[in-house]
Amino acid sequence: RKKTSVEPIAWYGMMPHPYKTEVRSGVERFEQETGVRVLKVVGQQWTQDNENVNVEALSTKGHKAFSIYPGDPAGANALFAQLRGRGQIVVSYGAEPDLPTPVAFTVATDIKAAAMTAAERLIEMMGGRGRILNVLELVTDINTKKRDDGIREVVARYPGVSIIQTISDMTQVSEATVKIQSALAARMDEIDGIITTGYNPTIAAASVLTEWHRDPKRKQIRFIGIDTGETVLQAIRDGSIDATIAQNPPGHGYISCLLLQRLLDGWTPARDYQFIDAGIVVVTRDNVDSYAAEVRKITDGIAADLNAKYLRPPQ
Amino acid sequence: MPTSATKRPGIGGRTLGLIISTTLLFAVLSLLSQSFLSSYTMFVISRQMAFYVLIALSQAFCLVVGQMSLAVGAIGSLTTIVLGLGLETWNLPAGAAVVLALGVGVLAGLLNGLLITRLKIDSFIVTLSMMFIYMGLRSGISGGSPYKVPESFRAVGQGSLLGIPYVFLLVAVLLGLVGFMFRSTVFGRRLLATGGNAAAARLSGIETGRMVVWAHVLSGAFAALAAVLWASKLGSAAPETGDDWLIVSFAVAIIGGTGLNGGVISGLGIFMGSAIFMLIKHGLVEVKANPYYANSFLGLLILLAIVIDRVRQIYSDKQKGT
Amino acid sequence: MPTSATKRPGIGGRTLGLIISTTLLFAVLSLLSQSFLSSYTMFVISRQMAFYVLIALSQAFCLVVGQMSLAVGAIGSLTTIVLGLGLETWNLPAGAAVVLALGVGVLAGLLNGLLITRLKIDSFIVTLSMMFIYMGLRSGISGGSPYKVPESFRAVGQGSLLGIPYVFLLVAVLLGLVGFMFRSTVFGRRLLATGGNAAAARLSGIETGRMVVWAHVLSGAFAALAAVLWASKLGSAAPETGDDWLIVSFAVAIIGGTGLNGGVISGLGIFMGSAIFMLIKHGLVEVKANPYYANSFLGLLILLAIVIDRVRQIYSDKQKGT
Amino acid sequence: MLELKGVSKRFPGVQALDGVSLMFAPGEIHALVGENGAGKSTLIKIITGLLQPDRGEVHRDGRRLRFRSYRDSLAEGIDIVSQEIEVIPESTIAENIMLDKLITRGKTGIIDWPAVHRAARACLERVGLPLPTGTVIKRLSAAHKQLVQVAKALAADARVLLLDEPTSSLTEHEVATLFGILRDLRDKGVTIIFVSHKFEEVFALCDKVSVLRDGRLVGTKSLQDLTRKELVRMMIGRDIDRAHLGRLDAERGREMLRAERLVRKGKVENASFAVRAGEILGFYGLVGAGRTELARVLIGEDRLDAGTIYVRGEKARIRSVADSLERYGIGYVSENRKEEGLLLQSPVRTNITIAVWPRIAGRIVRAVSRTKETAIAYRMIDGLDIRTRGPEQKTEDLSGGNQQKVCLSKWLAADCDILIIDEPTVGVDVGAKDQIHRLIWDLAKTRGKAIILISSDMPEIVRIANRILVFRDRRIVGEIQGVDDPAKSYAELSAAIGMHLH
Ligand SMILES: Nc1ncnc2c1ncn2[C@@H]1O[C@H](COP(=O)(O)OP(=O)(O)OP(=O)(O)O)[C@@H](O)[C@H]1O
Ligand SMILES: Nc1ncnc2c1ncn2[C@@H]1O[C@H](COP(=O)(O)OP(=O)(O)OP(=O)(O)O)[C@@H](O)[C@H]1O
Ligand SMILES: [Mg+2]
Ligand SMILES: [Mg+2]
Repeated sequence: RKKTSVEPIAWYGMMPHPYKTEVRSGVERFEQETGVRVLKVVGQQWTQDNENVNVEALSTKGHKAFSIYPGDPAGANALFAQLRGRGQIVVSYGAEPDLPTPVAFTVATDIKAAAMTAAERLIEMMGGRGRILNVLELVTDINTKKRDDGIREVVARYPGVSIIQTISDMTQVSEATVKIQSALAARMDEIDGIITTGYNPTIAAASVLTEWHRDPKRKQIRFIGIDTGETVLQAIRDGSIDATIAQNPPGHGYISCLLLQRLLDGWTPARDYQFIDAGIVVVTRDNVDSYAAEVRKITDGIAADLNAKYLRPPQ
Repeated sequence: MPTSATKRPGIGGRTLGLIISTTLLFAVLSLLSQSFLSSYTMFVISRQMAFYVLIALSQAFCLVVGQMSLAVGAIGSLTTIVLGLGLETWNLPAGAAVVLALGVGVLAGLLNGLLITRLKIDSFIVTLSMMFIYMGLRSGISGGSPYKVPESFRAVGQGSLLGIPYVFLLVAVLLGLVGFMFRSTVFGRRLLATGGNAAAARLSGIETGRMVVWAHVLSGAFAALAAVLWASKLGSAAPETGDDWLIVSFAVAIIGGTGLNGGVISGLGIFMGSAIFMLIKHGLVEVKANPYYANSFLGLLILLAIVIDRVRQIYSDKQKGT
Repeated sequence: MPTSATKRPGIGGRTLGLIISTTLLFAVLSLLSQSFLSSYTMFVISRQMAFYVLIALSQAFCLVVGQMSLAVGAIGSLTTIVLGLGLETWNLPAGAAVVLALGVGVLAGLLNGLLITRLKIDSFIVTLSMMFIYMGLRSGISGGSPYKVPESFRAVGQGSLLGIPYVFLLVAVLLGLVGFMFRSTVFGRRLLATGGNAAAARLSGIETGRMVVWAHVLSGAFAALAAVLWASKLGSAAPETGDDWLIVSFAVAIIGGTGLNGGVISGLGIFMGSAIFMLIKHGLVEVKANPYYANSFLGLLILLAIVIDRVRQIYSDKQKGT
Repeated sequence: MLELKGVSKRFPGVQALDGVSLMFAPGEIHALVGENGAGKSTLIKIITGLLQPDRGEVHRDGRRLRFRSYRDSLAEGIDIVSQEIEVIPESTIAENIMLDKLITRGKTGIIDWPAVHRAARACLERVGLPLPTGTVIKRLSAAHKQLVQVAKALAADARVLLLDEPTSSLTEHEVATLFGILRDLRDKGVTIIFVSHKFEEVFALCDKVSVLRDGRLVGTKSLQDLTRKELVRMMIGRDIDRAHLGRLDAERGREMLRAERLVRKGKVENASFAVRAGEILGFYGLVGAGRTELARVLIGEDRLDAGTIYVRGEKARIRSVADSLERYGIGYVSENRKEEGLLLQSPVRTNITIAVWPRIAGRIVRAVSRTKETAIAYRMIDGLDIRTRGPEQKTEDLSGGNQQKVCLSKWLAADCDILIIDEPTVGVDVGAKDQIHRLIWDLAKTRGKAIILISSDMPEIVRIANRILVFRDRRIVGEIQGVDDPAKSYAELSAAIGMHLH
């Protein structure tokens, strides 16, 4: 039998994905800086079911604290409660579970705010008027609604701006490509700007627009997306697309682990539940090769304030 | 061979191979890890297995009559939405909401079955279309947001009796009933006969069209049941319930020895199929398999389990041959 | 009926119904929208159709011999990774990387075929296991991040000749060849015979095991081709390529009249199947269908297309009958 | 009294029945004969509601019957033994027999398996099939499956019993038992309609005969006033010679195939024999004697456990059917046309030419020449008088006997030097049978082929075989030489398999 030398903290990523790779880098930074070991586990599918199977298996191994992405905002709470019932501490990263929730902290992007920022920037690029194609990702995700609401709120503030069409339900890049292409084909004369608020549609839109703008006769279409896949950054460097929103995945990993470590050390949450906005940076051609530093600065800022703002010292 | 032929008390064919594989896997895991035999581990494993069994049964009912259903997950999803509406929006008592949700599952299955038999279109295309239709309805109705369920509703999915999850007990009983049905009731035998050879079944006075409809109704009912229990377990009615059932439903049913061409099913086999599937998944986390390659190990181990079965079969054929 | 080991010059069965449905849909879309007949719209629609055709063919090769492959998407994914490694990591010339990637697809198909025929395990379980194995490999190797492809590599996937995408031209030629193969060559006929009745084919001197292996090899090759072209079109080699191929591959092949039980295929049918599928998808965006319910409309329209075919069939049977 | 009034049925391209009016009385066994494709099966299917007539009515005791499905027909006491063997492969013999009348415990719907097995055993014993009722049916030979089907129909206590070629796979022994039962039923007032191409059976069993030709009723006669010759003439409009086709002098032919002590465990024990060019070697034996198993070993479909095969004097290692066909020129016509012989969904042309594709394909792209293919198909269709709309008709739509002809023509087209023909005339009408006999005989006589003929049809094997090996219990138990005196051969064969002819 193996000796039990269980890492105190376990970090769970949904599945191999660029986002998880970046979060993981934050977790690794945490390990290096603190010397605390973290078990890093990645699942096979982006589903709550798969997460449950994997995390339940981890839970039996006796880790004391968990940093987990909530696969389904409501469903994850049952898992969190189960872990808490076994005396294990959980911090949610990446997305906010349904409230009320048994976890004390979420470290994530404030998605509605991010969507609003994106919409503001897009409208600014469009010169304050024109028609927008609004591309949402999943239809089975409550966050999609929040993003949509954010965008609509901003658009409502500009009389010259309207949403010409909303398309949605695309879990894969290929599906997103088909839909964005179809929308562009159907309304090429009307669309002035495109906003995408999910990873897959952003990748898809970047490739569709790169191809679209290759023909100089075609009309210039403004674009802002979210996340920073290599395809997207390359398209920004090329000038094929305008901008994207960089989230702070390393911060999600780093700060969630930092919190767990403090809690294990006896610090207690300042309030029952707190949302820690890990921040965003708008990436354009100007900062496409330096935005990572800006993101890191945000992380360091949050880390510095952590004890004072969110925690109470151990008794 | 699994159940199909009658009056055979022994455990035949694939099932035996699966029992061997499962036992091996179980033994390895108990040796590798101290926590494996803990009551919590057994609790979560057995509960998850129960869900796999339900989902597999939902597919197996269709397979048995020589059909298939791509809509099992979509029916589960639609059921979840109706459950959520009942519990949160319409504020029905839990019992009523559950009955309503199960009813919707049954209706969806009925609709599938009627379209297939009345229009004489093959089950693949009908259930594919219906899958899309139900999936659209669920996102349209729910807008993507999960529904809250009352605390009391969670008892069944989260509770246990002497450490055994209710869900598992329920499924064990159901599986026994299903096994009995296929072994010993006229209805069950008619389903099997329909899948075994529809022309022969018709010549025995069996209304095969009706059997096909029944199979889809049962499939819908089991998908709905899985969805309701899942909501109870999860503590919310989440629209994406069912999105990953399709492959699981086929995989567990077929690993468990259900014939892809109809006429063959084994309750015990499906149970063992779900055990294998779950133990492999759990085991990979347990042994800290490189998570990026986890799927590869899962695939290899499934293949291995079946190969063990083949080897056993070839060996036992040899025995009989001489 | 579509081609089933024959060369019938006329357009038979399902295909005719599909042509009617497609024409209807095309007419409706042209009337509804001015932009529909624009060159850009035709460009993106025809190119996407070409991908659907390739993916469907990858499945159809297996279906034709009475098998199936759950691994088409996983093979596509693995191929993409190898292509990415070749282009980005090993800095190979584009041609060499493509050959390497296609080679991996062929090998993966070969492996599937050999496991099925040598171990005598059914194709469902083998390709399920291999799907997991290949999927694990792709995430293990790539870590989930896409690979860069050089600018020059994009020419095929993004370019066009007189407004017709290269990809479409290529696929049209391939589809013609495949149709010819099944209609007229010994090899194609033998594939069909194997799927039509394996025992009869074997007793007619056809090495059915070898035919099954060949079918999987071809399936692998077409999946790989689809993946390579997709990378060229996308402008990057993305690991998630292929993740949504499974249902599409079955749907397009079967809507296009490929028999689920083997022995029946129609090149024109698959072409029409992909046209229907794509036109419905495009049409839903075109008419601004509520995106939340979009899937429901998709399902309804697929069903409708098949019902049109049924009605046509019943009507023509009546004509002939009396 | 069962009565058909002006029944017509049309399939695409063919008028299967054309205004047929017929009466079937209780307590009579009424034979229905006609060439392959004459419409016999169609008629039977219409009576039982498996098909709906385009025009005409079916009456029973003055009531018009309108069946929507076969279930209604069962309820009316009308039962059928269909021409095609249809069983639930994974189920036991007992269940297959009892499926429409499973015995339950009270009204619970729960099956009383012991009772079911008991009842099934009784049925099996009645038809003289001493197999355990728990045997899974897919393991049985075609003949045994057919007996099970007969047992099933007999168990139904039907008032009207329709038998569509129930004896096509059976040997004398089982047939005799069956006839005893049918006569009993007749005496109890059951209406029996009996379709068969075996005139010995028709004359031995039936009271009346109705002849169909091209979907029309030629006439109904009492069998007492009828000779075989007259019946044949009613049916096909000419006479048929049944005499032996003549001696084949095989002694001078080269030895094409020799088997030495072949063993396939549990199936074939110690089989040794040789066959020469220009010879027809008969394999005779009761059902299940292991003849088919021996053939399967010879063509490489089943593994050989011990023994040696020589082809053209050289030791052969046959690993697959493809091997046996391509390297050794051995062809095998399966006894089971539906499962092992035909691509039912494909056109007739495909089935005829499947084994010759490589030979008629172009050199480089290996495209099959359509012209040659169609020519071959037409040659076979004409040569064997296959009743089809043309080479492109779906094989499944052919009548049973015509499917059998397609099956045989595949191997005639393939032109193998060594041909193993397993039950070639199952379900084939007398005219066509004569034709097939002549074809096979001619292959040996003028084309010098070495032929092994497996047949359970004694007159057939005596008529064309040169030498007959007798099989019993997986062994060769005797050999009968010469063909000079059929009566003597019959007696010798019967003695060799250990039974007496009626
Ligand atoms: N489903 C069908 N579709 C088209 N044609 C059919 C179909 N069934 C039967 N036929 C045709 O109807 C005619 C009568 O067929 P039937 O099976 O009744 O002949 P039969 O007298 O039973 O012949 P056999 O002695 O060979 O069994 C044949 O020409 C056959 O090809
Ligand atoms: N797949 C099988 N599995 C088990 N037993 C079988 C199988 N096929 C045939 N048998 C049995 O093997 C024995 C030999 O059958 P075989 O078909 O070789 O006999 P045969 O002499 O050709 O007789 P027939 O007249 O039925 O063709 C029979 O008792 C049969 O029931
Ligand atoms: Mg007939
Ligand atoms: Mg035989």
